[in-house]
Amino acid sequence: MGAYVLRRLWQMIPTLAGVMLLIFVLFNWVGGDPALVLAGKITNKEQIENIRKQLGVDQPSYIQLAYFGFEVATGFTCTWRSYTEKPTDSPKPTADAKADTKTDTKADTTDAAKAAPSGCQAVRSWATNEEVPKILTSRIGPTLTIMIPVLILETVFGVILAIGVAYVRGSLTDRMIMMVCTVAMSISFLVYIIVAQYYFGFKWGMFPVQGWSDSFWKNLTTYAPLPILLAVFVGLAPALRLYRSFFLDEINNDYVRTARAKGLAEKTVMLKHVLRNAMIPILTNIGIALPGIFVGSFLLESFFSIPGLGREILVAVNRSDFPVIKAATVYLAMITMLINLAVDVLYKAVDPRVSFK
Amino acid sequence: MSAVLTNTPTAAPLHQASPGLWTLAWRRLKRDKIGMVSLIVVVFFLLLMLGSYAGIVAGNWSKEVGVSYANPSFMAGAENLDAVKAKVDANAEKIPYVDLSDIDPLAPRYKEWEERTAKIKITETPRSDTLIFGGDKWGRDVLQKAIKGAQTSILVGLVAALFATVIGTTLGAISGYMGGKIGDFLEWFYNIFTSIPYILLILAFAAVFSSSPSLAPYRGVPMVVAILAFTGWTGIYRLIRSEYIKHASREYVKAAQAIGATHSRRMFVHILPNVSHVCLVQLSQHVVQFIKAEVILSFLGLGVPVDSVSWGTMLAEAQSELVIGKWWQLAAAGISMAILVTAFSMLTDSLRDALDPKIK
Amino acid sequence: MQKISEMNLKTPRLGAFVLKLFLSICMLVFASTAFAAEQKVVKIAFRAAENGFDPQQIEDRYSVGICENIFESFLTYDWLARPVKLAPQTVEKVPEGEEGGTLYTFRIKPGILFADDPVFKGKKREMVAKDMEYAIKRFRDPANRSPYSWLFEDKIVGFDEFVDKMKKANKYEYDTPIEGIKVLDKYTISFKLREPDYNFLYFFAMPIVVPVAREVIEGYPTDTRGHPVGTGPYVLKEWVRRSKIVLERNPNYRGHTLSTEFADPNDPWDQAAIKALAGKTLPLIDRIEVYPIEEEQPRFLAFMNVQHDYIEETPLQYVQELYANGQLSSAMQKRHVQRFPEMQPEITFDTFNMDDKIVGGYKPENIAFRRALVHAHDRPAEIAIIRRGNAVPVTSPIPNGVVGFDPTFRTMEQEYNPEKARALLDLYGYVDKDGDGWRDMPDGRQIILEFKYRSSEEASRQQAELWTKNLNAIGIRMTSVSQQFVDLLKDRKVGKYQISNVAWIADYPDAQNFLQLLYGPNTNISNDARFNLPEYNKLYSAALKLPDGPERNKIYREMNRVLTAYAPWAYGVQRLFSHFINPWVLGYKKHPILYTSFRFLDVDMAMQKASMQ
Amino acid sequence: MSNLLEVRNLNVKFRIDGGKIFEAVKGVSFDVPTNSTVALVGESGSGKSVSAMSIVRLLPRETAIVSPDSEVNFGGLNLLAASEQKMRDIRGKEISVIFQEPMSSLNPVFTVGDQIAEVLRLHTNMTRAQAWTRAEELMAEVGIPHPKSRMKSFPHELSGGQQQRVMIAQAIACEPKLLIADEPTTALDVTIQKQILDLIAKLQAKHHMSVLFITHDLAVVGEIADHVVVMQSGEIKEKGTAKAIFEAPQHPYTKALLSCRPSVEKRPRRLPVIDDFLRPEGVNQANLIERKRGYTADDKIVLEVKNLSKHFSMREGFFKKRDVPAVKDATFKLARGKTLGLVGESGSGKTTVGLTLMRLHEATGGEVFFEGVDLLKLSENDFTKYKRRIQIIFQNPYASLNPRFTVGQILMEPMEIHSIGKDTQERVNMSMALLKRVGMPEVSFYKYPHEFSGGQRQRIAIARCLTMKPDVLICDESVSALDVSVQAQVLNLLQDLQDEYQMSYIFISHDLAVVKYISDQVMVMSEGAVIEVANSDDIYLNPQQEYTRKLLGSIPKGWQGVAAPAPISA
Repeated sequence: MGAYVLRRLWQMIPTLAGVMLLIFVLFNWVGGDPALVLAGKITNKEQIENIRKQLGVDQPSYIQLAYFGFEVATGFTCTWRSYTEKPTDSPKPTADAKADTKTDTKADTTDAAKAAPSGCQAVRSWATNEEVPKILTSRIGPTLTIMIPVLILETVFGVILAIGVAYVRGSLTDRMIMMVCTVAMSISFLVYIIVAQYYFGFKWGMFPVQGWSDSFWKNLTTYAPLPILLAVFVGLAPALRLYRSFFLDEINNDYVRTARAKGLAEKTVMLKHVLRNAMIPILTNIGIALPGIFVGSFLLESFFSIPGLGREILVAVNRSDFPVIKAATVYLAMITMLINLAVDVLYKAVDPRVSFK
Repeated sequence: MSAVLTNTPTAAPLHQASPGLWTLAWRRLKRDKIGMVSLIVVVFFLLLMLGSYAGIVAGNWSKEVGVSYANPSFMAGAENLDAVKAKVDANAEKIPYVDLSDIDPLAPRYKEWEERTAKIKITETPRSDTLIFGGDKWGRDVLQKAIKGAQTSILVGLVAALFATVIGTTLGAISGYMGGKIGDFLEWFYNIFTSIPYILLILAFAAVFSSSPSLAPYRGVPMVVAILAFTGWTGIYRLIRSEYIKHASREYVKAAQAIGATHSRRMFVHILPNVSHVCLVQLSQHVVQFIKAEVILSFLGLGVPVDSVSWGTMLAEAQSELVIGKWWQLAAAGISMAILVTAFSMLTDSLRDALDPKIK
Repeated sequence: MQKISEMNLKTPRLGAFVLKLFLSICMLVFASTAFAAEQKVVKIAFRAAENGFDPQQIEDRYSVGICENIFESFLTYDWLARPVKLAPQTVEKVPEGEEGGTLYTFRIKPGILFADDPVFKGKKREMVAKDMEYAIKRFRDPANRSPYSWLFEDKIVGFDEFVDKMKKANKYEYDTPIEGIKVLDKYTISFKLREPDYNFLYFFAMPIVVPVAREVIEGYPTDTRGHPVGTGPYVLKEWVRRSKIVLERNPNYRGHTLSTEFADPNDPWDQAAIKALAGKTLPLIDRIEVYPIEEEQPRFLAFMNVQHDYIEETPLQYVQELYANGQLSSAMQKRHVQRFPEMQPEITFDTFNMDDKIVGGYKPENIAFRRALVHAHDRPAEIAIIRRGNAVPVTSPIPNGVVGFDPTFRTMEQEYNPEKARALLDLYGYVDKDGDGWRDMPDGRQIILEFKYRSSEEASRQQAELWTKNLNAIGIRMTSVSQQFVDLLKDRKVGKYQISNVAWIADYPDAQNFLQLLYGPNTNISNDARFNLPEYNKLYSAALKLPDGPERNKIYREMNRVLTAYAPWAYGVQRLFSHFINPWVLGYKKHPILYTSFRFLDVDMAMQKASMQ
Repeated sequence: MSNLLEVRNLNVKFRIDGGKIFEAVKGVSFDVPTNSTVALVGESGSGKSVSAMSIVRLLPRETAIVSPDSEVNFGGLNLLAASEQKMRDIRGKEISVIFQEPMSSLNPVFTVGDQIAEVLRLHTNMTRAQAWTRAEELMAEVGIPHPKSRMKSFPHELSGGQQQRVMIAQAIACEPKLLIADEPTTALDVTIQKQILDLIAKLQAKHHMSVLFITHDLAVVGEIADHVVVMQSGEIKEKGTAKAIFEAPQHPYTKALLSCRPSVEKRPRRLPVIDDFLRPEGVNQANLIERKRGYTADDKIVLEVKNLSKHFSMREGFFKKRDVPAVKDATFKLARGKTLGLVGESGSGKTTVGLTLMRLHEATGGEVFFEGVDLLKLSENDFTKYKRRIQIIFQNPYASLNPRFTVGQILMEPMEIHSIGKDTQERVNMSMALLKRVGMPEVSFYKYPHEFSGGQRQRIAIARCLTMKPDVLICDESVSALDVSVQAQVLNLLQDLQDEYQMSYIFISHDLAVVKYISDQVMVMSEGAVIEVANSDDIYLNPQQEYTRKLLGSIPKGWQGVAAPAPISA
């Protein structure tokens, strides 16, 4: 298994490189000129040039790519200057910026013709100048406060209902539930949010309309329930349909017939034999959904003023705050890959047929 | 092969065109009541879309036929909310107009202008207090607007799904059939896309595409289509790839290889028709998915521009109307979308049942 | 107390321990709520997210609004005076322009302290003249990328030269003196200008032209936006970027009072403010919580659900719900909510690109074309439907509320009149030449206009819709293109557009701040219409050299006339904002230039507690 | 002796697509006497499995309809009318079932120990520990080595034979009175089949139970059954004691079944088929004349294979790759107009040999000479013109024809690729002629493969090969998936074509009897290696290698007359 995990980690490198390449191509070639985002409402050419230089977007693209790789690897960004210019004095080193002095001394001795980093610091949002890693870590909490309960509730209810529906498969109840699911799935999430916030939150006052506090419990008990309920409600219909199909797939298997031939009651067959096997595709499905919980539901987060990652990314998109989007994408891709690996390793616990080769 | 059939020898015994698998699938579908009803609904929407495209239906959607937020006819009694008239300071009316004639380059022709103006009379059509399903803020008929919105949304959904299917199928076919280095490369490519959470991928594409100056001419529908297609092909790729892997080892493909059929012949003449039902099901599934995505993108301002109305822009507009009690635009867009999407999803299910050789 | 804990120590059973833990948590919770209840807290929402609080790095109103409370500019505006009037804040008096309006000398009141911060190593730090010198220099430090660096470009003697020198050295040396900025003594600083500028003093009332302590800036080199340390009444207590900003009282703050000198005795708001605040040492609010909420529905509903104390700039579509036909809705009346209407010193307008081959140009037919478009634009519909009645039409680039506004300037050239528009187009040969049903240029070229608008802004989109509709109605083909804010800015800046709409809010309350938007030499900087008319430029330069007064107003009026004739802009509206205030909020009076009101506010805590959740 | 089970007038229908009803079992009645083995024999679609499953009511409840006047009496109880609760008590305790696919019939996520213990815990009062111990004993009883450690194994960790033993252990755990074995050995290799059959026989005797044995293979029936019930199309054609059925079959269908299956002993010129028995004149005796087989010295060799090897590489651990040999140094010759039989158990590499010869897999090493040219060394282009000379017919007639092509398209495609026939018209004519030649009506030209039965499809596949007039035809398990009666027809067709066109066959099969019947020379393979090559008669009569002997020894002998117990009156 060690070898398997090692190999999988090794295989992640090209994928991660690919993700970085994709992001780079997207943002540096296709995307607009970031300098204009940063320039104010009255700007002149010189200022824009100055910003371009600070961002390094005036460099050739291969250097920018290397630079991006450096950013991802270290989480630090550096000011780039061409060799003819000498780096400025770094600000007095403080506990916050130890990295500065180190790279600066290096810069003095850099080979001519090479661009040299100076004044390294954590990658920052263009809009708020907040350190991007800090943005990601501080926004993840609220997102998970919503999404983990959503995932748990959705899975639990989904599985329970799916077993029930699969048990009465083909009956009128089954058909009705499936019909309701299809219809429920057809209504846009947006409509649900708008209507639910208006009626549940405002008109009937069952939940606060929006908000977030510093207390985890208060969030979970006061602010999170409505968003969670909405997300569960919306997610339940597709989950139910999917899980039902998993159960039906399993029910048609030979081992179910064997179990019946043993004299097991239908309930035991479903809850023991079928459920255990259906958990395998269900786990796969959760594995696929799991990385998504880190992004959260940006719609919920913006409507309910939850300071989560999804809302942050949305704001970044609206403001063309590229460092935030880029970092979020790359780091979430890493998390996704690690989660996938973890899920694959976990498989072993559910499916004894899995072997790590 | 149709040439063969037209050239059939006269000596050949009497025959009737034998039902192919598509024909059989169609027969199965015809027996599926829910499937047929869904099909009719979908076709109805498609016709509506074509009709509105051709201007036969909802051609006058942009005409302001009612007062602002005209009530639906079935609520004719309800109080109409008159658009607040601009309050003009009574004193302002008394202030004389500033004379520009000493500096105005147009001054020499003032008189001519005035004479011409007097001749022109623009009459305004009276506005109705109620509309069938209510009016929007400009007093446009919400029902017509929903139809026009359907045109954009369905178009985006269909075209994006078509592109995604083409991309996914082509790459999946190559990867699944060829395998080896090419397969590895495409797998790598696929992994890149799937290791980024889908929502984030869409947002990243949207952020970049919509801020790219070089893509500026394609803003609006083409860009939404591109965003959805470029991010949405992965599922199709995965499926088609596994289908191709499965089929490539099937005996009929081996047999084709044995008789000397080329790679491209095997890939496209032999295997493709056998996985085409998967493509079709995927296509219709993605139409649904993309219609829903379009709504959200448009709501976020990353989708179609507001002058080409879509269900998404309608919902974005309707969001604030709910609070002031003008629920009909939300309902019109929400319900028409729900009907189409429900029908499409059910059709997809029926198609899957009808086309899947296993379930037969 | 001691005894109890001893007893507990003797019985270390799990149950007892848990019980004790539970009790202590309860006590803690109770204590904290009890403590919190003693504080006067105000909670409101901002309609957009802030960017940070380094005064020399920011420009958005929301961040600047927070800075108003943390930093203190030399001058400020008298809180109740309308029209606005400068007042000293940290200096002894508002200086007079010397040497023909080119020399300004400020004398700082001694003993004004910065808020405490670890970089001061436990010592009290007094604000001195050098701090302002440092701050001014920061505006042009490339590292700060200050959006307001233009304030000090081509302005102070020796500053531009200083910047050039620094650029050559590739090193921004703050210790190098600048000829025009003189620190005369610990508390005195003077500025020598290259040209007379009577608006210069307004700069010193901007909440971004504020002294900062160099130790702080250098102590947090990577995150000055997160460590604002000023002399103002509040300090930044907590900042969850883009979702929560908490301000608390600055213990080092000396306090201020409400000046009632210029209060309007007939204005109930002024009288209420005087009643609540006069004679007291301000600020009265202990803690302010600001939540940026960008979606309109939740921001509105948060106020409706009494989660916030007041709502400013209420989304227009919801205003009707609370206030229609000149009165508050019954629900609001029941809650005793008050509406504060405000006309901010801003205008919306549509610019024509004067360099464009179709909409641009200075020849009579070009002017006629633009004027026809202006007449075709249904501004009453814009006001009624897009603005939902919450706006008034403007007749010049100078909005009501800024110095130089002329209420008697009324023109018919900007009024909606499609008949006149058609007549004018016909008159100058803009008729359908190729028979496709659309008007063409007099020389036969096709006209397809393009309207660029900001994609994420609802009003901007609707404006595009309206323009397209109106122009199509007079036979001119127009399409609209949505653009991300950034691209729109860029395209406008470089003249890659035909027509586009935008708004401008006063940086300082003088007409010059608006009129500069059409000054020829400002093309590529702020003159997005690329309007360059020698007549106008001459008038502009002349006005600069004059202080406020009838003479300058005459020039302004002349400029307005020129603009009306040449129509480089189609004027839009001045928006009317509605702020709704819960009854326990006392002394509320929104200032037109300053964004926040926390410093002049009180709350009736009993009432607040009874009503808020 | 009384009857343990009496099936009376069993009628089972299925709802199929489009509201249609398919009658699967029509009025079937038979008995299972106490302590005896009854075989239910029939080809696919005969309703034998449906009959057996309806006894324990394990038919899919959504679609199956058992008519209310049917009766299944078991110990005085009509099982078809019993409550579901009662049925559950009976299933696994009184009546147990074992199925065809042991792999899929065991739950993959539980250990085999758990699965055996589960049935014990369900039907007896054993504690968990007791059940576990008993399960272990059962494992030992069904002959699984190291039962203690194997108890904790998951099904996929066991071989197919062991899996079936686990199924049996599970079935006999509660000492049932009746064991229903539904094709329990069909999916297994012949050597394993023998072991399982022996085990069932042994357990039947030891536990005094009755066995209802469902199979299509008469040879197996002959070995184990006391009573035989022959079914076709949902009806019983004949029933009686094994002796009566094998020695004096009455119904022509029974007779046909008995004689159309090739046996190791006899090799008629043509195999009798069912039609022969239905005709009034009976079997053409000329066809029953023994055919001589074997290579002779003056045979012209068309294909010579030397040291053919094929390795597949598998990933192992971090970076490592492991070579798995599928074929090791196979050397053989193929004579013109003769048949080389390739036999071996699954995994022996016999199919790989065929595919590698045609370059459907690239060989790892060795040479294949065809008319003096080493086919393996040719470039892809040069090889194309040889492709039509060597053709292949696959095992699964349902998978080897493209379902989206009409038969006409299928037949004309190779002609177009190899430019056979000058124009479409000529190709159409040639296709028609070939269809006729393989015994298909011309109208098939316009039909799609799904409209044909397995045997017909295999004929079409043969016709497709014939369009290219190949010199060598590889038949990869080409008749294995067919019912015996159809199998005989296809074998006859292949034989006729060989006689007519002087084609050489490489006949790959696991079925030793069929290989013996059709081959001149036989090559035995095991684990990728060639064990023995010799003329077929030599190899069957006088095997040289131990493995060959073991293989041949496992062939079900069919009715031997002596082994069967005395007939028991019904």
